[in-house]
Amino acid sequence: MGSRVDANALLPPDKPVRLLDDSGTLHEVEGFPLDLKDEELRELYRFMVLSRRVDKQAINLQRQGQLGVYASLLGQEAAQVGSAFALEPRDWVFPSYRELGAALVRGVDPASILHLFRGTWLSDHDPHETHFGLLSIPIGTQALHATGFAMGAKFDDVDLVVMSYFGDGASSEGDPHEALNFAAVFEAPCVFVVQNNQYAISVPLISQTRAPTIAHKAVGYGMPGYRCDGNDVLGTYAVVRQAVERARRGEGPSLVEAVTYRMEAHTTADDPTRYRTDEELAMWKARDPIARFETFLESEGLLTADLRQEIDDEAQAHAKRLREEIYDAPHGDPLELFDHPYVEPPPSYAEQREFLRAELASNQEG
Amino acid sequence: MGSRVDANALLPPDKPVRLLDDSGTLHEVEGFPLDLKDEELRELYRFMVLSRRVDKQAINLQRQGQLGVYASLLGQEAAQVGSAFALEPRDWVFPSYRELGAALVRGVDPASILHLFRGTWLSDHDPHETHFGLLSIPIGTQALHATGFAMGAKFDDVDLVVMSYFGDGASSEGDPHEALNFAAVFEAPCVFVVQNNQYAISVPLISQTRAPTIAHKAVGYGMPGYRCDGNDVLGTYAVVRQAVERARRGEGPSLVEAVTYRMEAHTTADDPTRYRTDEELAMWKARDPIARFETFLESEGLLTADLRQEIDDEAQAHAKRLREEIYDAPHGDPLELFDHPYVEPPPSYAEQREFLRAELASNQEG
Amino acid sequence: MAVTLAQALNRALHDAMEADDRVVVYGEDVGRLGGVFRITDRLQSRFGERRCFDTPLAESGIVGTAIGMAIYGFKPVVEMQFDGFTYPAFEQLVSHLAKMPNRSRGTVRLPVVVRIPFGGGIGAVEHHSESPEAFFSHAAGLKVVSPGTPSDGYSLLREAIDDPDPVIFFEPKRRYWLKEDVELPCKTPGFGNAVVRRQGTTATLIAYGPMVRTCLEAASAAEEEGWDLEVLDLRTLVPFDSAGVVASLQRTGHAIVVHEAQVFAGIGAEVAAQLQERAFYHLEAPVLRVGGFDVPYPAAKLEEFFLPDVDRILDAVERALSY
Amino acid sequence: MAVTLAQALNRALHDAMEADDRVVVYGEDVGRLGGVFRITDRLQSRFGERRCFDTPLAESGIVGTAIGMAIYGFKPVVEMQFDGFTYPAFEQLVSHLAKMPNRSRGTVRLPVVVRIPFGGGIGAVEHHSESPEAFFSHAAGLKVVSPGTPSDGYSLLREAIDDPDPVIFFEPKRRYWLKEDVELPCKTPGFGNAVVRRQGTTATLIAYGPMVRTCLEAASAAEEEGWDLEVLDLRTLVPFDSAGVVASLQRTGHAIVVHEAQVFAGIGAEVAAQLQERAFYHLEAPVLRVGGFDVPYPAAKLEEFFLPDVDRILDAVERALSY
Ligand SMILES: Cc1ncc(C[n+]2csc(CCOP(=O)(O)OP(=O)(O)O)c2C)c(N)n1
Ligand SMILES: Cc1ncc(C[n+]2csc(CCOP(=O)(O)OP(=O)(O)O)c2C)c(N)n1
Ligand SMILES: [Mg+2]
Ligand SMILES: [Mg+2]
Repeated sequence: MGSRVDANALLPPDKPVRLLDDSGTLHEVEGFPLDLKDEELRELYRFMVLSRRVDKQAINLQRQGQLGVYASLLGQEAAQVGSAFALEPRDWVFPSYRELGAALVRGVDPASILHLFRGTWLSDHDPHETHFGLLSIPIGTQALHATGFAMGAKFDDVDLVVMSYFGDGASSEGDPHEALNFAAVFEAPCVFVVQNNQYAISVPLISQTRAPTIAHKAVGYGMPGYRCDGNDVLGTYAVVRQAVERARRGEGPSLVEAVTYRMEAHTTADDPTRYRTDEELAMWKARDPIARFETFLESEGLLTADLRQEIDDEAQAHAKRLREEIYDAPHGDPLELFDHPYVEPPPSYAEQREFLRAELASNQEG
Repeated sequence: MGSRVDANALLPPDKPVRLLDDSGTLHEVEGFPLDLKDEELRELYRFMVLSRRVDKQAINLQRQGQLGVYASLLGQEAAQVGSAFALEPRDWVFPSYRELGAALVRGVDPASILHLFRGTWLSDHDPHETHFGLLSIPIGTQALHATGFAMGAKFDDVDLVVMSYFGDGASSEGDPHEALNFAAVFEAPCVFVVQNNQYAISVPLISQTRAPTIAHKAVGYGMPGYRCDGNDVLGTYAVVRQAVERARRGEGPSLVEAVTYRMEAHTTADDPTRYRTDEELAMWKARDPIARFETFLESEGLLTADLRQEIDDEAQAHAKRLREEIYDAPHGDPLELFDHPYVEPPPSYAEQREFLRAELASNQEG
Repeated sequence: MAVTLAQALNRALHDAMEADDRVVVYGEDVGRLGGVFRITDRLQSRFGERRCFDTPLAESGIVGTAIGMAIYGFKPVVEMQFDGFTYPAFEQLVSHLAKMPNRSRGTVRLPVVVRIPFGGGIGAVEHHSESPEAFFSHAAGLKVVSPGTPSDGYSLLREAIDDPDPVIFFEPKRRYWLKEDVELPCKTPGFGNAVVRRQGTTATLIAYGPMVRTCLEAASAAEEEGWDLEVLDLRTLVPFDSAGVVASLQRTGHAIVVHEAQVFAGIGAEVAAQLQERAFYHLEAPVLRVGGFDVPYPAAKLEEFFLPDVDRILDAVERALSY
Repeated sequence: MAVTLAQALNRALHDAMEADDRVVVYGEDVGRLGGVFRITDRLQSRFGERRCFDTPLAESGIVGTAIGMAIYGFKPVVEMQFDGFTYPAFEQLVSHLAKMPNRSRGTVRLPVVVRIPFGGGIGAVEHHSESPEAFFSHAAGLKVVSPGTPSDGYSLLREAIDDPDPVIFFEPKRRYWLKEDVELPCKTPGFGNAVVRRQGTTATLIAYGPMVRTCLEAASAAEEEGWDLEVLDLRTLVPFDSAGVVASLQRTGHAIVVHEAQVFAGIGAEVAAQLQERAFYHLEAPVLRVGGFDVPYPAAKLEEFFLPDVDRILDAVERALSY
């Protein structure tokens, strides 16, 4: 009747793993070697800068009435880029609605994501091309899709790791609980990355859970819980990489808590002044993930003025393309409403489609 | 960003707490003093014997076609009686469908529960009389009712503890996860008792969770996890009593895993030979909770032949009364279908009730 | 004085909490933030954190604990942040909130109100524009309410909170900013009474919640055509005012039911079924249904092609009249 | 050869797994135990633990992982142990299984089958006798199927598994032991085709799943009354065979819809609404609905008073004919 696993081996360390401190100085952390080549370090930087620029563009487009709403990743660039960077192309990601940074790393065209927020389409990218699942709005539900996908890969003995993102608030929902449990029971090659950005809209972490940390929840499923400084792209990468390799070795799922902060409003519809202070904001601004990494790269001589220019130009180009693609983008063909719900639609679809077609036609005349 | 609580303080000990070993010998366990008076020890015994006898009667009634189905507690007498005995009359219990033993301790008429399994009514006792909630069939859902009730008491500063029972299988559902989390966040005076009887119908614990133990799940909610030998009524009582007093002191909820075994089929509709071995059964039979406690009471000179006779007579009387009340019990008044769904029913109820009344009347004539 | 639906609902919550200290309001972001639509604005500062509070992010948890608090003796008024997020709570709503009072043979009552901002037309992202009222209308034990005006918003919500039975309260979010001249507090007809919003003789438009306003606009537009349309506001789906619906049909001989939800197996089907059952010989034409197509709610830029509007309603009227 | 519905379903699963190694069967107790109704009996021993397996006790987990496995490339056939226990999975069913293919603009397809033993009449305890088919019929993106005979059990389940769209498959548990002489494998008409089980001229009884048999019994009993009743088996609610229903009504002029689910906002309402829309002038009387009362499903000893039976069906026929 004794316990079957050594619980202490599953518990996270007291402090989150960080390789770069707030000032950008590198520290050796035992068990988490930094095994990245120079070009990889530059790639991490590049993706973070692109993420922030695209994010800024999205916010502007929303302010100009071009997007219905938008959920910013500002402040979470390291958590997203560092974690997604730990994956191979053959791996899969099941995101929530805030993972624009992870999407960029996976090669998803950000325009497709802005089309979702604009309301051109409910979604506009093919998950099979980039192995990046559809954005999932019902909180925490995508964690089960990740687990199921990983179960499939495992049953086929296919070498592939599945990463799922969800938030601190999502940890309260039933679905992530069931997803973690299924993943553990079926030893599915999953990595669950919780971006703990301290808030679920207006609700702070302390009102969300009394767990010592979110990573401590892992022990309840018999999987290891890791914690990393989500504003340190190197710490995040190193920790997630371990979890990914563990899954790849067939040793099962794990839970990673990336401790970070949402610098922007929850969405452009939100007013954060109602629930958080300028002091808090200032404290986290001092931990900016990009500034910190810049200092490090410069100290290493990896970030020349030219490179910075090059990346900024690329970011500007991205932003420009997004403005051009999204600004006053036409709505899709209304008749497409009937094209996708079923491969073999019910007969009523023919009637209803014809009704709409006729209506559209007469509106054109009239 | 460090953790807010000392996780190790929340983890259960490696071995479940037991005061009586399989042979019925008493062992001191540090931190879990045995503070029961002789009459209380006899009461524990009495409730266990009554539970087993009533359970046996229920199984017989089902075999005779008098109950539609029945979920036996055989083997779980100590887990249920020991835990329920730790409560005060003012406290409340939210059970699943297997807690006949806990019901007896709370003073619920077992006939009312057998009427449920017979199908006379969906339920037949008033929770407000015994502070014992309605049996809950949808797995794990009652844990949320317990939490909500405890939140209410807490908001009113009423001194009252709420106990919820659920099973090892239920620990996989979303609702108990949400219940534990709400209870912790609102510091509700709750004790969640998981009767880990090793199976969810045919599914063994290893296919249900990979947690070191179910009690380890507590840390993920920031509450203490306790484990007790659920076949040791004294160990169960001592551990649950601590959890109850903790809640009563306003220190919040806790999770208790009572390690036990379901000696009977899942329900009378089940065929356990398909999924478990005679060896396993035999091993657990040797840990019988009543036999063990009998040995102890005799060694203490607390169980005289007279007392045993007295209790057996009471048990027989109970069983007899149940046979008389349940055997061929008439069905309820069909018109009652319309009495309870609403205090203020919609107008359609008058029509539908009249339709049924007329139909019943004409059937009487015809 | 001009009051918006949002203000009327906020005032109803305020007055109910004022009148009865057993009333508690909770859900996601309803406390400090005052709700994403501000319907619970200032309730926490006014009544304190034990009367109005935020919960962890878990809808089943919200409804399940509300059931427990109601058994204890409170009257919880909980919010599902959006229509599409009621589904995680479906089991608690359908298996317990709807059934427990009956299961208990009346010894347990659950005076719980579940508020749900529902429906489309606000250009939202997916899952924020659903119309799930038919689901709950088909779950015996629940009452299902949907106001279409600020005065009904106030009065029906007060009635829902006072009601000893569980109530699913659907707030037409696209009408939160709809204004009406009314003095609060106010009392409108109770549950189970459909109300004629506009008298007419040519045909009856039957609606509830967001489509009441759309039907009134259609009725005005119809005057050009020389049609005098009656607009009947159901207000509550359970209890359902069969008599009121039949009475209106008897006056006009033609009925068109309008809702945002997909037509198939929607509330419109129930209205049509009842009318042909109860007023067969008064039907001069079939009861027609105008509603969403039988497809998932579309992206924001396409919702105008999905939702019923004045043209589609008048088109249906024409089909009914020319039958 | 005489086959029960249970055997036909078990054979269909077996043959589908045999035919396509992408088909996996899982749920609570479906592996080692073979399911509480033994519908998955011997599948695990035959195909191994990766093709047929037990899961932890979590319905949302079962459906949610099935969606993920389908995206990966499997064809999951999952079981909800009883009708009343589909509700915890409601969000995954309605927000994802139903909507994701459309959301993905067709780039994601979810060939998932969710098997649900449903309906009453077996003297079960609460939550084991529910008829939730109307909920899923109102969630665009799902197909909703319910066989009433062993041959349909086999053929429709095979078709459901082969179908590229998600299918909610309602098995009438009270008919699991219903026998039919049929050689398996067999092929019956496809989705969207209602089938006339008995030709008649006086009136049409419209049903699906468990009530098909009850309607046939009513039709036989009706012969005494000199009534020649037609029995139409819908078989699939989505897609719905409007043409088939209209054609039958045109033959008989009278229609009675029968289901176990509560009448209010049930499938019967949709059938009645469509008939008066599509065959107004053929209706010699209102379409009448025979179904459960608008109350929660009662205790076992009272279910006979709740469920439609031959007498209530004939009573409705009489009301329709004497209209
Ligand atoms: C099931 C469900 N309930 C409620 C919502 C509304 N909602 C959208 S985001 C959000 C907060 C999520 O917080 P968290 O999980 O921490 O993620 P974050 O937004 O902070 O990235 C809520 C409540 C939803 N989308 N889905
Ligand atoms: C939501 C839900 N799903 C499935 C069932 C069917 N069912 C009844 S009991 C049971 C197993 C429960 O196992 P456990 O929680 O360990 O409790 P035990 O029966 O062992 O006491 C299942 C799956 C149910 N009642 N409710
Ligand atoms: Mg967050
Ligand atoms: Mg168990």
